[in-house]
Amino acid sequence: MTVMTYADAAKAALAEEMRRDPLVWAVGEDLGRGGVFGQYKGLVEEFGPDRISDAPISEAAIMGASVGAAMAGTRPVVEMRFADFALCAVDELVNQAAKARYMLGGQTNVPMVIREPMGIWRSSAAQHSQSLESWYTHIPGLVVVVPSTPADNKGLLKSAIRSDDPVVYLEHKNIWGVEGDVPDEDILLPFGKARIEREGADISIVSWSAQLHVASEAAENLQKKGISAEVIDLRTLWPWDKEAVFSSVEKTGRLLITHESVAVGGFGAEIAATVSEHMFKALKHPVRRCAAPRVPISYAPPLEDMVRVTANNIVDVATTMMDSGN
Amino acid sequence: MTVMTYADAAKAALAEEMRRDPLVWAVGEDLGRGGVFGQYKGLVEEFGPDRISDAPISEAAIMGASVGAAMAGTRPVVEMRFADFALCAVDELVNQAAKARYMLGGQTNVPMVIREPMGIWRSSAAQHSQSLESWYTHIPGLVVVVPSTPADNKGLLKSAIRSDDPVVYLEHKNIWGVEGDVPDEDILLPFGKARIEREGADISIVSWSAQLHVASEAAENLQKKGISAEVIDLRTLWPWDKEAVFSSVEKTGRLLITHESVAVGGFGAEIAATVSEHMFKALKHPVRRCAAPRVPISYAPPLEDMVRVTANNIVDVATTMMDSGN
Amino acid sequence: MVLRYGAIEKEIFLSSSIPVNFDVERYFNHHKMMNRIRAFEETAATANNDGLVLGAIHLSIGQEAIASGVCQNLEKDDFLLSTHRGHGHTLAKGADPQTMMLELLGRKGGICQGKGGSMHIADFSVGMLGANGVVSANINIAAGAGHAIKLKGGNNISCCIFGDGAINRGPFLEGLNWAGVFELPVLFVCEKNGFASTTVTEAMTSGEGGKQRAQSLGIPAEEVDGNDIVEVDECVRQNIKEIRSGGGPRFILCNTYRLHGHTASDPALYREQEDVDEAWKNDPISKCRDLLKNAGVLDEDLKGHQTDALSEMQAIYNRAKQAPWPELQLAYEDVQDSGDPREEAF
Amino acid sequence: MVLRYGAIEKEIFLSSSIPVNFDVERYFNHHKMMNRIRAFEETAATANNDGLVLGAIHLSIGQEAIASGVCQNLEKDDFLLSTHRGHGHTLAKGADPQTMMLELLGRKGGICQGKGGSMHIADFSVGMLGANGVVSANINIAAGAGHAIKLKGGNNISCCIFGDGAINRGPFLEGLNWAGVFELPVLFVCEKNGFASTTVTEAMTSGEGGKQRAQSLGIPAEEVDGNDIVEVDECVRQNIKEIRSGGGPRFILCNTYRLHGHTASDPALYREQEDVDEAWKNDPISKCRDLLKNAGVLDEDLKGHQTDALSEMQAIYNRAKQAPWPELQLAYEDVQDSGDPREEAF
Ligand SMILES: Cc1ncc(C[n+]2csc(CCOP(=O)(O)OP(=O)(O)O)c2C)c(N)n1
Ligand SMILES: Cc1ncc(C[n+]2csc(CCOP(=O)(O)OP(=O)(O)O)c2C)c(N)n1
Ligand SMILES: [Mg+2]
Ligand SMILES: [Mg+2]
Repeated sequence: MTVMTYADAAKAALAEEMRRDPLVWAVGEDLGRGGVFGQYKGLVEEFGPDRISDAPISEAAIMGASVGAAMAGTRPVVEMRFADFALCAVDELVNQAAKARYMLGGQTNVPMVIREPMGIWRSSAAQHSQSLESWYTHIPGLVVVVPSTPADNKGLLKSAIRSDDPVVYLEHKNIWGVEGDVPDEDILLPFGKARIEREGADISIVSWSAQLHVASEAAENLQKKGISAEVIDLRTLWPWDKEAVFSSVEKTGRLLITHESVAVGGFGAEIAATVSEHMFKALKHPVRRCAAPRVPISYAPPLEDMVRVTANNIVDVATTMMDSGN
Repeated sequence: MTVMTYADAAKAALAEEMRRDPLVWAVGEDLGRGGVFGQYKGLVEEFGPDRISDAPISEAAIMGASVGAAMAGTRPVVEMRFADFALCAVDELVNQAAKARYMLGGQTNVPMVIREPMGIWRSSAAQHSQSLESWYTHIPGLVVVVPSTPADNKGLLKSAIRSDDPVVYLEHKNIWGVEGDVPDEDILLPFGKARIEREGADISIVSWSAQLHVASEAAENLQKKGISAEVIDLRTLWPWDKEAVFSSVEKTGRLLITHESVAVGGFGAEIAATVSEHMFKALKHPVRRCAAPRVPISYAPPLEDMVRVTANNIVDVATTMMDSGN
Repeated sequence: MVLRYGAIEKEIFLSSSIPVNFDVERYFNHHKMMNRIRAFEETAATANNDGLVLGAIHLSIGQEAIASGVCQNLEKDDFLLSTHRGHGHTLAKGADPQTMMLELLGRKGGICQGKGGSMHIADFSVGMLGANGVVSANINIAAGAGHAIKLKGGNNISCCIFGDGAINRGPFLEGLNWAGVFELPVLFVCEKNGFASTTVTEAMTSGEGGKQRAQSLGIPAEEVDGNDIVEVDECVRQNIKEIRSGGGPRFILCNTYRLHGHTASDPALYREQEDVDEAWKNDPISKCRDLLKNAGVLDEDLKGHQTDALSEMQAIYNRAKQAPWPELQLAYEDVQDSGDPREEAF
Repeated sequence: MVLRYGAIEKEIFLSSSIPVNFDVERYFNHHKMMNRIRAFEETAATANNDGLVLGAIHLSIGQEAIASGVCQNLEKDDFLLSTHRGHGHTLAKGADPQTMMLELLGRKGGICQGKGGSMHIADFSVGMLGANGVVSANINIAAGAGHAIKLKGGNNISCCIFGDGAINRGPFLEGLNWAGVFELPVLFVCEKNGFASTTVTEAMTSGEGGKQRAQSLGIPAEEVDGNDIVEVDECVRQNIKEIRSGGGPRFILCNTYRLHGHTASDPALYREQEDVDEAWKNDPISKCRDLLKNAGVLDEDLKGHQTDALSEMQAIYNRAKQAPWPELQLAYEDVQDSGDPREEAF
């Protein structure tokens, strides 16, 4: 175990995989100087500029060329810089990378990892703050990964690099600096296996990515109010760990899902719909979502905060759920 | 009233609006020859090539230039040809059109209609068949319209053209030729107002676009089995008519949502989550979704059919819901 | 069919109407391939009229010299990326027309198992990485395939063929710039057939076109008569040689004409019949045949290419018609390794 | 401050170091504007160091001649689209630096109500339709604003300024082609400042660059020393005249250098300090001042531009610091007319 930041854990994962497999390479703008968040710092020195490759400001080509490079036998790790800029390369991801294997009748795989730093991060405003994880869950062919801790960021990135299918790998910008214990060994976390962040008996709180930390904070506060919350970190949204959520809800009878992204059309709706259907009898209270309003992200902090889902929001909703359980 | 096809009704709407307002214009590939589905046939003769404008194969420019043209005081109707190709212009739609009004502090509106013919249509395969309406519902700033009948296609397109916000207008390719009565007058349908396609007492079926017709067929068949289904056509997904759905569920106690698009992360999840939360007590049975598997669309008809949600699927699910109501 | 000469065999090489050092056997093979492409597409058009091709198909009739001239110059381990109008390219790259026809009919045994159809035809066993339903998308993908070659260190190349309409989408700029920046072994070929669907391409194209754009992106570029198999073949051969020897990406603009409608069902009423008639005079297959006749090749053998090709494709079509549909379980296969595609469906 | 000459007033016009027909007043104004831009950005940098600018800001220090030379030649009803590095452009287009500074600090009264910040600065009242956080995105938007002018029939024009890195994204091709095809009144200006973030732009650019690319897209293009206000001003003026008289789109490449880091917080350690020092010798403001001095303008007045500008911006900054945050209800306003943005939230 070593204490590392979320960013460094991902760097360690990438370096290990690049040492293991010469076909793994990373490409994106400014990678040679460490990437815009320093998450590639030092790698060009070890692996050289062909494998830690700079790129022109050409998101469509970064993504599209990587699709071709993946089909032709390499394993690109694609850096999109901000998840918002990945919107410049959606045809390449959704019409090409995600569909190729199926549409070409299994003649090819498209093993690539698309790293998209997402989320609200210090007054970055509407074009640098978005979280669109739910979009990707809707696209057949894509794996969707949303790590929340340094250890997970290592174990999941390594699995993503070894995946034979395209993986949308959404790191959250606000937790680059969060530290935690990271296993030194070759840890590979499976997709679709949630992590119980905290056990509890009264209510299940499901979350992922940076919002998981907000959920944990809420659980702490709920504890003080005598409410015991189980916090589940989904880690990956496709596949997602239905079983873990179901068995928690079986125990608690209450489910609250919280995410930073917009509630309407968010992945919380998928979980709520699924649990409401399959766990109908077990539910003591309707499933609740605690997610963002349908509003772009503002620049000014007080306005930005207005669309942020806080621990207080979660505590309030969870508390109502306890009070009005039927 | 005149009997018209779905395509002609939209054409009538566009022509009326272009006659009324000289600032309305349409732009897209091949429009001068009527557009790829003939939905612009004859318009260039009346309005000339500046207002029924051809375009290079430049989806990003078609969308992006329209954003600029909208900001600068015109009202473009943007033809994307196939909804799949709109994926070549997502930055322009999501980062620019949808966010501009908010992000610039209300200094501008972006009045544009983005027509995206969507859905499964005779062996068009994975890159010409997709339905991504749920994506757009997740984006603040966008209106999402999904007409199912000729009359609605007239009334909603006219409202869309008069909207001061960007409207993603999803026509379904498989119903271009469907005929129906269309009012001759200046009909403007409001956004967020569902249509009760058929009244019923036992179960509510919510749908939209081409799938509405499948839902209706299912309701017919259910009737024969003695099950009375109420069929609701949402018409628009943002805003969506919660009240209409709630009051139907109040009456029937059962809700089935059906859409052609993929179930996971589809808009059915949003409706199911919302109704399961707010109508918990009224529900006699968990809300069910009847939507597509998470699979790209195949070319060969039997494989294509495997991902199609049929009237039989709906009847089966609805029947189980009646049997196992609690 | 082996190459046979008629009586005039010798003198002909002195005649001015055929190029110096004319390699008869080479063009005899091109002629054969062009006929097979033509026959494949005429048969596909029949299948389309018969209602057995279900999606849209785009015929490259009149453009066969480009397909043959480009793709027959590629090695099997070279990569090819094509367009919606890609039957000819695919065939000339070495794909089996039987599995292609099965694919067009969406049958079992189709090269993409019936899941792709004409617009997604691909044959990875011969390096053909796919047609594409999205105009221009393959330009970046081809650049990336070239990138993989560079990273892996091979002597093969990547080749991308696209239409004149494709030069107006962003990937043209991004993909060519990419190939230039990373000095990738990529051959870009633009088929300037005058149309983009129902639109005259030039009307929607500012500037002089693909060649100048490629040059401005630092890619050496040439222009040839795409209906002249000799010009295409020689230019392509030379450029491939330069690419293989580390010369970086190249661009070739091939002037041609789309003799049929945009799709096999498009009567193309938006253009003058006389223009089409005029263009037929420039049919690349007839031109090649004349050349070979002048070079002394027996006319009956050249005619034989046509009849053989037609009967080959007819037989293929007949077999395809008999073939069953793909097995239904394929619908859920090859989506991806993780997750159950049926989750929450129906 | 009015224009005043020193003793050498007359002879100077004969000196070879200043251009013929040198319009002293014109460049005196440019000098003033450049100083105001510089002062605005130095003040913004201070605000950034003070921790009061919350998002990233990108300084255009060293590039003021382009901002002033381009935007002061635009009329109020001309449209301007800019980049993430757009303070100078916005100011020179006539925006109020007070509302701009309020925006950078995210305060009440900010030109975008505090909702946009530096990267989304816009002032529709003076035709400034927005900076943009997405590189290249404004190229298509500007073409579209030009399209609206054509449709509505006005004599105004649309102008788009972007960086040298932006020419590697698809919208460069699509937007210029669009403007060319529809013959729109659009002026494209590329600021070649040598960098795209931490990357030397040329390393990621194939071919000769923006000018040749524009030409290949059928857009008449010129190249100027972007640090020479006279060159910029004259070239822009001439091109705008041609555009207004129906000449269609134009492109100007302005060579310059990014004297500061990519953002105000970037120490730019990836480049040699001596290159930066060298580049400072070419500071457009000093160059303009020397020119005006040679033309006989009093040095004290020229220095006055600087001191006045600094105190103007300091006052503005002080007022901005005092300003309250925007009212919270703004968070839910101007999303769109339909639907409740709070639905299902929290
Ligand atoms: C991104 C995108 N836009 C539009 C289309 C529809 N479309 C299919 S083929 C075609 C014309 C292509 O013209 P060109 O590139 O010249 O190729 P050609 O058909 O002439 O071979 C168009 C517009 C598409 N497939 N993809
Ligand atoms: C589509 C997109 N990709 C990447 C970025 C990140 N980014 C912001 S500014 C910049 C460099 C832009 O360089 P250039 O166009 O030369 O403008 P300059 O900063 O030099 O003024 C980059 C890469 C972005 N904002 N948008
Ligand atoms: Mg063409
Ligand atoms: Mg630059």
